[in-house]
Amino acid sequence: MQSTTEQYSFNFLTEIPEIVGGSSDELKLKLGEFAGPLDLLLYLIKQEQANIFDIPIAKITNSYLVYIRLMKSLDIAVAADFIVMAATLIEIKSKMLLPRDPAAASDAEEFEDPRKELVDQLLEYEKFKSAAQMLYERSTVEQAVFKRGAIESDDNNAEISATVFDLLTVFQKIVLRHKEEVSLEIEREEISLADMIKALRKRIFAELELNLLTFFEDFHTRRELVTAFIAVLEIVRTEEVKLVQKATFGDIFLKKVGVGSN
Amino acid sequence: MSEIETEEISTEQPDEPASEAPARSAALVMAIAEAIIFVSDEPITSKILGEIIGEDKQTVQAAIEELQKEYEERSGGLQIREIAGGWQLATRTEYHEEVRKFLKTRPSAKLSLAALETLSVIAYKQPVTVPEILEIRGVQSASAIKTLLEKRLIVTKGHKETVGRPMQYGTSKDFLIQFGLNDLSDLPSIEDFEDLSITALDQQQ
Amino acid sequence: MSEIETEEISTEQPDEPASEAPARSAALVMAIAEAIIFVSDEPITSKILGEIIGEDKQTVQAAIEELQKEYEERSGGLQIREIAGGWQLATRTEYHEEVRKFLKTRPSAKLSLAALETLSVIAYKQPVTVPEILEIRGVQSASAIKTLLEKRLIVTKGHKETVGRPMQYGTSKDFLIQFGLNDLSDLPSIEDFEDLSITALDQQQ
Repeated sequence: MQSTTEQYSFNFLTEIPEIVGGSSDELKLKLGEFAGPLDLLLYLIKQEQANIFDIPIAKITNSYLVYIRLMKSLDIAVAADFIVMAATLIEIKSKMLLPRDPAAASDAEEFEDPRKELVDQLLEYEKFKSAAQMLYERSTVEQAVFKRGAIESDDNNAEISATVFDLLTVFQKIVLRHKEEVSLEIEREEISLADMIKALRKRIFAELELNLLTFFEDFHTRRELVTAFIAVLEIVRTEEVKLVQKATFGDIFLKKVGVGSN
Repeated sequence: MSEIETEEISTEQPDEPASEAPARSAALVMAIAEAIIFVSDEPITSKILGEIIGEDKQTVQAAIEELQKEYEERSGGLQIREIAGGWQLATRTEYHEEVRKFLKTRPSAKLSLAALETLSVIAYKQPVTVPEILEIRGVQSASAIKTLLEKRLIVTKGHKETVGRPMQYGTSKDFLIQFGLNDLSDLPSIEDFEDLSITALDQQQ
Repeated sequence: MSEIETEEISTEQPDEPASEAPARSAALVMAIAEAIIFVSDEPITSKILGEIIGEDKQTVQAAIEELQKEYEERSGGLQIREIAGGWQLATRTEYHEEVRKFLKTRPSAKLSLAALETLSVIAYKQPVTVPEILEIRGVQSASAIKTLLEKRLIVTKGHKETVGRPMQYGTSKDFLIQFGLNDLSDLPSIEDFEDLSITALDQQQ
């Protein structure tokens, strides 16, 4: 399910991400909420105080991977999009390590910085991130403004305004409700006692020994369980089947009489 | 209500300010009281206001009386009334005609849940008959259908050629306008929201 | 906005009765407008107010701007705001603490960063499809979109006529209301953020 994608952030919504530079060269990452791989990348670039137009790709890739590993070690589902970005970074890094083809290098047109596409994407994303910040501030101000309480004259409640999304949602609920009703009807004409006994007998004869618990597990409704229970009593009473308990408080088995009885 | 004289206290230092708050100016108490009276669903007493604002009842009482006077003097569209032992902001009776006129013309796009359900069935299953709607919703929809017809969200679409020739219904042009649709193919399908995880849809209640 | 002077009319006869009344005094128009804005559940436009009051839109617009100024000057607990293309009476932000204390509400749940980002892409790029949002954000936005739909901040805007006919999304009227915008042009342009982000990055050098 794709909706898991953004759940990586749920544990630390309030935390501000931070890389703590320890005494060793090992980077320590303090987890915070990142809205996506671009967000994380932008953050790492700022941490490195790097120029966005000249990203030290090897270093940034390493930090990025450290972060992802950390997320994994903390059992946070790392979203596919984060992993895709890791692959992209590694690809760019390897491209940059390749010695430039001297023939192509002379032709300036030919050479394109492998980082360019990523930089463009980052710059575009950065704008919307700032816009999101602006929206956040606006909503904070708006939350300080209140409208009047309900007044007697208007017959409010009971009425809701609707969008197309509501229309579909409501329709789906009706369909679900409808399905539930149908399946309930089916359950009502559920297995009869005679059929239950038949089924039980078949299983005992096939398996020779049947754990009662396993047998009962197949039934979910109260009604089915009652029928199953009566079937067990009935089969023990009328057939060559007995109830066996191998240990005190142990599981109870249904056994065909005369087969490996102890 | 105002047996207690409060002038002395109000002008000076409202020295024993209830809880943690220090002395507030009378104007500030008036403003806060006004804001709270405004948002309250019911008439609100000076006592409760005092507790919220952190001033004693008398200070608040005096402030609201001052506020009430102010509303009287500016003679705008509103008034502060003392009702059922509490204070309330209300329109002035002089303008009841216009207010009533407005309340009648309010947007017609608001629908009850029953009407919305019925509308959704009609939108997605049209043309559809009353018995068919009953079968899907499991509830009689007669009054909802009447409402929808009145609001011109649905129209009749001729009789169905089966036993009893029941009337069929479908959505109208107004429906498209109200819901911002170009045509019926614009209606979202379940697939459109599949990415958004359908299971979540019925969780939301 | 207030090119139209209304003072001349005001001093004359407020005697003329309501209904199809001709020239009303500006004060009367202000009072009626105030009463109706107060009872309205949603921001109400000058146009609708004009229809109810029986005055042209400009007269009403001028009256409300005057009213708004009056509210500013008395600096009480309330304000008149222009929101989502209409007028609304609301508390002043200064008193949010006391109002909140009274209503016993906490600041309502803030949107997640992911939802805010998605909303900003939708606000600036509307109508926009899920794949287009993915391209900008670099991350799937399904659950954010679902949240935004549920909170009625966004609405569907029909299918895009490309391969797969993906659903398009745009912001709603509720979006304007919740973010205190009069209309979409109130949003700062996205290019403004461009300069901002680049300089911010450069400064770090």
